[in-house]
Amino acid sequence: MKKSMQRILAIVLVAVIGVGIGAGAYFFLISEAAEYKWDNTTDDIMDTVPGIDEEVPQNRIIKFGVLDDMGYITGKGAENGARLAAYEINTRGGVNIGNETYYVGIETEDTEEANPALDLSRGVAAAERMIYYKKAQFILGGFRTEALQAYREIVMDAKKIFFITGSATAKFCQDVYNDYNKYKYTFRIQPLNEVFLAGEVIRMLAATIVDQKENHDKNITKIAIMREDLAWTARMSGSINGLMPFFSAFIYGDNRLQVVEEIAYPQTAGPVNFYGYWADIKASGADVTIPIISGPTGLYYSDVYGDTNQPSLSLGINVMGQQNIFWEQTGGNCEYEIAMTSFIRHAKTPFTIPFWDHYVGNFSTAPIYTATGAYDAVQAVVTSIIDGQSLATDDVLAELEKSEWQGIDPNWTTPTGIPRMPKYGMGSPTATISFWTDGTYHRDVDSATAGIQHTRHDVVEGSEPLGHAVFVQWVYDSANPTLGKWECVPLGPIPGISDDYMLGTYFGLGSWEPPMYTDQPWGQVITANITWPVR
Amino acid sequence: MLTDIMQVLVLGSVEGAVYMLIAVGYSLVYGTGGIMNLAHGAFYLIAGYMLYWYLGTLGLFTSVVLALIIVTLIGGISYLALIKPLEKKSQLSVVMVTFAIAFFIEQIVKLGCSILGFEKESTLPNLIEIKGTVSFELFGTIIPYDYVFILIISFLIVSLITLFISKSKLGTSIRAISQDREAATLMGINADRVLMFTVMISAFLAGVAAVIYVPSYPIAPWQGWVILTNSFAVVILGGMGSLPGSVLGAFILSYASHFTRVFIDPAISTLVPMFVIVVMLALRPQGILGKKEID
Amino acid sequence: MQIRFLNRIKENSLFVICVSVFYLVELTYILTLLYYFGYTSLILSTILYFTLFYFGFLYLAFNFTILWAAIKRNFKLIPSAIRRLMAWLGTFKGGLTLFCMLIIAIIPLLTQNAYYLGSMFIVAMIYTIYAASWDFLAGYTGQVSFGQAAFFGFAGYVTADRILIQNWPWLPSLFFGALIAVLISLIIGIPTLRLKGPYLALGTLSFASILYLLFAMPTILYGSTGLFGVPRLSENVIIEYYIVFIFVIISLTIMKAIGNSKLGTVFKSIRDDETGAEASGIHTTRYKILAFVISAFFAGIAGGFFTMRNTAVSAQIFGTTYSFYPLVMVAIGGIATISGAGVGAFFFIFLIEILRGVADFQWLPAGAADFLDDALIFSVLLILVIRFAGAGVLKSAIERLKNLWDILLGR
Amino acid sequence: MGVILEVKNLTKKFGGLTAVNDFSFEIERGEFIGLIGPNGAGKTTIFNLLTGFEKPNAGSIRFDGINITGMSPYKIVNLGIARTFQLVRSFKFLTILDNVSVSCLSPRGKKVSKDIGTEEYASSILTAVGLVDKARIPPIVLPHGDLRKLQIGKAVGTNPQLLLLDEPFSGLSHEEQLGITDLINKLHDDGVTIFMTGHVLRELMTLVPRVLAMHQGKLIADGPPREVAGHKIVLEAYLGRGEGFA
Repeated sequence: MKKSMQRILAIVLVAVIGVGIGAGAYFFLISEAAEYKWDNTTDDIMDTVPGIDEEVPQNRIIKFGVLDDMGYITGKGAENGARLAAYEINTRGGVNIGNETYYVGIETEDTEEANPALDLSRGVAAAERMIYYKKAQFILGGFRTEALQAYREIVMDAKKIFFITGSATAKFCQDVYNDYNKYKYTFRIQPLNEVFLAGEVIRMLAATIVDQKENHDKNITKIAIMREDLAWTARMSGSINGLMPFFSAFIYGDNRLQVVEEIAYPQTAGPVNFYGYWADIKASGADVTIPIISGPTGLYYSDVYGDTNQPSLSLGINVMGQQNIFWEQTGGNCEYEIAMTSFIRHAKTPFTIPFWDHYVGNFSTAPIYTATGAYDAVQAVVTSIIDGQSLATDDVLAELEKSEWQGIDPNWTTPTGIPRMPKYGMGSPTATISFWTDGTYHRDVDSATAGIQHTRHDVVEGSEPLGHAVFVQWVYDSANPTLGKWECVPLGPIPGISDDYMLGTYFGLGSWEPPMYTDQPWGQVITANITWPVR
Repeated sequence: MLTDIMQVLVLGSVEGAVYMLIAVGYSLVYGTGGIMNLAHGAFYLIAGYMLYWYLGTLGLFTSVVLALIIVTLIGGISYLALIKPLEKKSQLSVVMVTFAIAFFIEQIVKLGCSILGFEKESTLPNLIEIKGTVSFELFGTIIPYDYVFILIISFLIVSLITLFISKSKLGTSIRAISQDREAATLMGINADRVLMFTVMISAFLAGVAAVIYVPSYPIAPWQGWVILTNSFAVVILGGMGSLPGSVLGAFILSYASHFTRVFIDPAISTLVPMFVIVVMLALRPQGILGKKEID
Repeated sequence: MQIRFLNRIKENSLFVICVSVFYLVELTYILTLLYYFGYTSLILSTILYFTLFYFGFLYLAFNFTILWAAIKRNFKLIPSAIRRLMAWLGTFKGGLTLFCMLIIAIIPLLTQNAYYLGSMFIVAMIYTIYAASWDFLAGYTGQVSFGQAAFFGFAGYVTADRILIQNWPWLPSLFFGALIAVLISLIIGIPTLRLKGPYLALGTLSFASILYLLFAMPTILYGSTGLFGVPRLSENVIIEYYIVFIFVIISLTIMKAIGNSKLGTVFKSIRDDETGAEASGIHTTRYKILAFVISAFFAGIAGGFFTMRNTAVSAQIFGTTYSFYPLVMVAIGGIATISGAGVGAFFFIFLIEILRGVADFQWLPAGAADFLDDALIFSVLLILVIRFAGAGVLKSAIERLKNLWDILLGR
Repeated sequence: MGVILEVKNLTKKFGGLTAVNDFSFEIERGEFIGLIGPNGAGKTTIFNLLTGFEKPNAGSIRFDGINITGMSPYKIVNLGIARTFQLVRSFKFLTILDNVSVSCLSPRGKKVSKDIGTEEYASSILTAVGLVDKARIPPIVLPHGDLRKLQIGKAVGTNPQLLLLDEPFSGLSHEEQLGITDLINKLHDDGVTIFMTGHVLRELMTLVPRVLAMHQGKLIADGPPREVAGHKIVLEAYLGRGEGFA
């Protein structure tokens, strides 16, 4: 009796489990409910369709997917930038294609790429989830090369337009040239690629040396380099070393300007080692130290820089130093450091300051480079959608590429140099999007890959003021001693030495067009504002 | 040349001293209970973050004491709640559970930062500042005052621990258990209790290393694993379970690394310690001062 | 020693041919490297490869007789093995296994979504092979390795290299990668397998760290960012799914079969009591190396698939993350079960992917998503599983199911 | 018959302690010989030296004309010396049959098992030691006496010429001891040379025709049990430790 009861119970249990599994599989895998819904409930900027509170039909959403490390500052930045652009577009009435109104939707997916113990499959899973489950139409994001190079392939295979907003690796856009059919969907919108970054540092260094000699009678003769031991930093150091005799002959008439100390350290170096590195640099008597650091060791670099009271001026690339929390992170030890950044609150274009203020107003934090990149990417894609009146990837791609042949980003400039205000209120805060495809306008500073003439779909250095990086110096702020502040050290043409001459001669790349916007405040030399370490 | 030698000596000693503190604790637990504690780096991590979180509000002394107490308690609790029950089942599940603890603590630290509103990666102000500067020069080598402090404290603590183990009653029990656990248990020593204290001492040592080192060592959630692998390297070299071995191993490895940095090439300085270990494993697997394990 | 070695070579003329062919292939490879990566890379790679192959084949030669004998013996056993397999499929466990296999086999008929099939099922299946390879070593032979990523990663790199630079088809690339993993396992195994317990674990970990540091160097071994653009097995995810599925079944069957064979008995005896096994006349080091080799082979297969799945490989693949993944998966599934590794891998991947969706729930109160961090939840679950189901979930689950089944049949 | 084992001037030191001191003896093929001495006299060390688990500081060991000094244990086993341990050790998670199969799978065991099959060979050994009905259970559940039998079974599986038994009777009841005695006698009758230790003389007295006595690492007597038992130094060694001959 008891046994048969048990048996009946067991049969019921098995039946329930079986039905449950079957229903679950149906519900989550097969039924329509398994389709992901881009739900919209409020007009909050953090909502899926920012700025619109009514329910938008799924097929009326232009679906943008942000792939980045959402637990890290770059991911937050990319998401916020994209949201801000979507919010602006949606609140101004959305996008009209044919007679239909479309709205921009933003979804994010965490690639966990900031984790030092990187797991490539997480990024790939994020990309597949974004494309195949959430059905995003346009992708943007990514900042770490190792992770990005894996999941970019997924996006390319799915034939989606992908705007890279954070990686400086030039290879990504060289691939567009090497294998156009596969990689034509890749664009980089931020930052300048590593090749151009080298050029920017060299220009800044030369400008500083000339300026100090002409205006302050200060002779800078000894240069030190501290870099992560990576392929791109090695190439950059090669450029700097190669240019030194030329600069020296030009500025001083002899070869007194020299690289006196160069330290290439492994990325796994501990902080104690930095006392050694800095002791060596101090002993070498360097006037200027050039960091070329993209990883977390930038924190050690700056921390020990302050602790050891270095007399030299630090001027170069320290990615950690681009964030406005860097003063706090280093406890003020980064004082006097000059770091390259892509973007600050400065009237680089007419849209820069409004963008900055709108961003800070919404997210109460300053935008970092991934934020401006994401903002520009959404704007660029939407502009192309409007121009082509189509959502199809290939039409959008054609529109994006068409802009290349006009010489400079058509969204807001005309050959007369007067900004064009687009109908839908699009604006580009950094305006570094100019997707060149032809070799004539391209300068490849990278001697190792000088044979590759065509870099497609990349941000291009050099058109004043848009294609230049910004340098900022960390200085003590007596009004807010715990925070410190950035002071802008923008870069302009070097007196008596044209860009053309400076880089063109060395790399033998021939002449290129003169800067276009020299009448803007941006074009002035402000290197005189540099504060030198008082030690 | 003098500067170079000084650099190797001073910076090597400082790094060696910190790894000594960490590895002695690690070695102690292994030598006593045969427990391979993968959470050791996490103990360092949690103590460092406690200091980082409290420093602004509670002041230096209170936060140091609090950090040390908390990390010691965490050591004890993780032994009682997780390691002890599994120890009897299998060695492997102990390894796995300590891995899980380490993973958990790393997540907790990240969560704590985002809830309390701290940056996950940061630096702390130096402990000692004299006349507005935090460092002095000696034969061209720049040395922060903190490093002198680190050297003094770490040697003091390690001497005290050695003294404690050789003289005190608990220390005698620890030594007895490390030699023959069964015999010690038969003689009325509560092995579980002693092991709990050992894990607590080891966590305390990791905590001390954290509170003296973190002010001059930027802090990040992933550092637990770096600390762990480095202490592995030290104990392999010195001999697992041998306290003097750990001391020796810590200094040899850090001198080797700094010697490479100064005299050969900074780019391979992190590779050299690893090669030292591999050579050591091939030539003398039990480590410099380790006992040969027959069985 | 030398003479004995030469004798062995004479005995195995097939082997000599293999070595010669291999060296010819390597020569062309070195020349290709020269073309692509310049002289620094050439010199270092040459040293590395030649040391590797020299020592590797030396030791393979010594173990060749054992391997060959095992293969010959197993050929004879095929008919009886098939008979036993059929009988086993009739039992509860066998039926359950068949049922699970069928379920996994029909998944692509239910959904063709590339995310479900690719990022969840295929990755979980690849990790199944990987975790099972670790379980084979740790569960059957008792050798706990913390450096399994060395095989996984090296095979990944070699597979990517063969496919991308040598333009080999995927299948030979995969096996070539696994072969290199085997050679790496010999290089790592011979010095470290003399060690016991924690020394072995830490020794293998050091080797993996060395490989990490070497591959992270900027100018040698493909640079720090590694290789990318490796084509997937197939553009069609369903075909990819079934290829991996077949490999999972074959790999797991082989590992399980070795575990249940006489060789497996010897492995287990080493696990239970190494001194005792030696007193029984077993050359423990040789068998440990053999277990290491088998484990590395399957880890290599998994690494090759993993690279093809991700389309890229970088130095991070040698990181401790990947070395500890199989530990976690096996801890969940249950050690010394092989199929438990599959349970662990599926649990691991599915849990993390399901928790990924938690961030999309908009009805959660603000800030709650912070607490629902997937890694945090996972670490808590992991602690609970290890603490309260020390032998893993598989064994107890099967027992429960068996009871249920018995009741169902009225037994 | 000839000499099967020849030990000359064997010496082993642990730190300052000399565990085995200038120890020399010979064993004839087919002999049945015992080694006695109080606890800590160095009997187990002698066995460890003979089977390669420890390396001697000085002296040589020749087995069957081959110098086996310092050889690895498995090599020595495969030359034909098998041993048991004083503390029983077994492969905990393997069945009894598999425990024995491991020895049968060693190169020397394989020479026999190749023709008749490993499992059959292992079963035949289990039959001989009387454990065949427990072949499919793990050794954890076995009583102590059966574990001793299993030990001997594992040693026999390697098809030894010389069998070293380390304290085969310790911790056993009288009945169990009788069973083991029968087993050892049977093995000896099959032609295996047997060398066994014991610290209680009486157990060995009835069993072996020749006894070596050792004390503090030194050989103090060699001869038939009666003779050795009457030896002055032996008596002193035992009485000194308060352990009687009775």
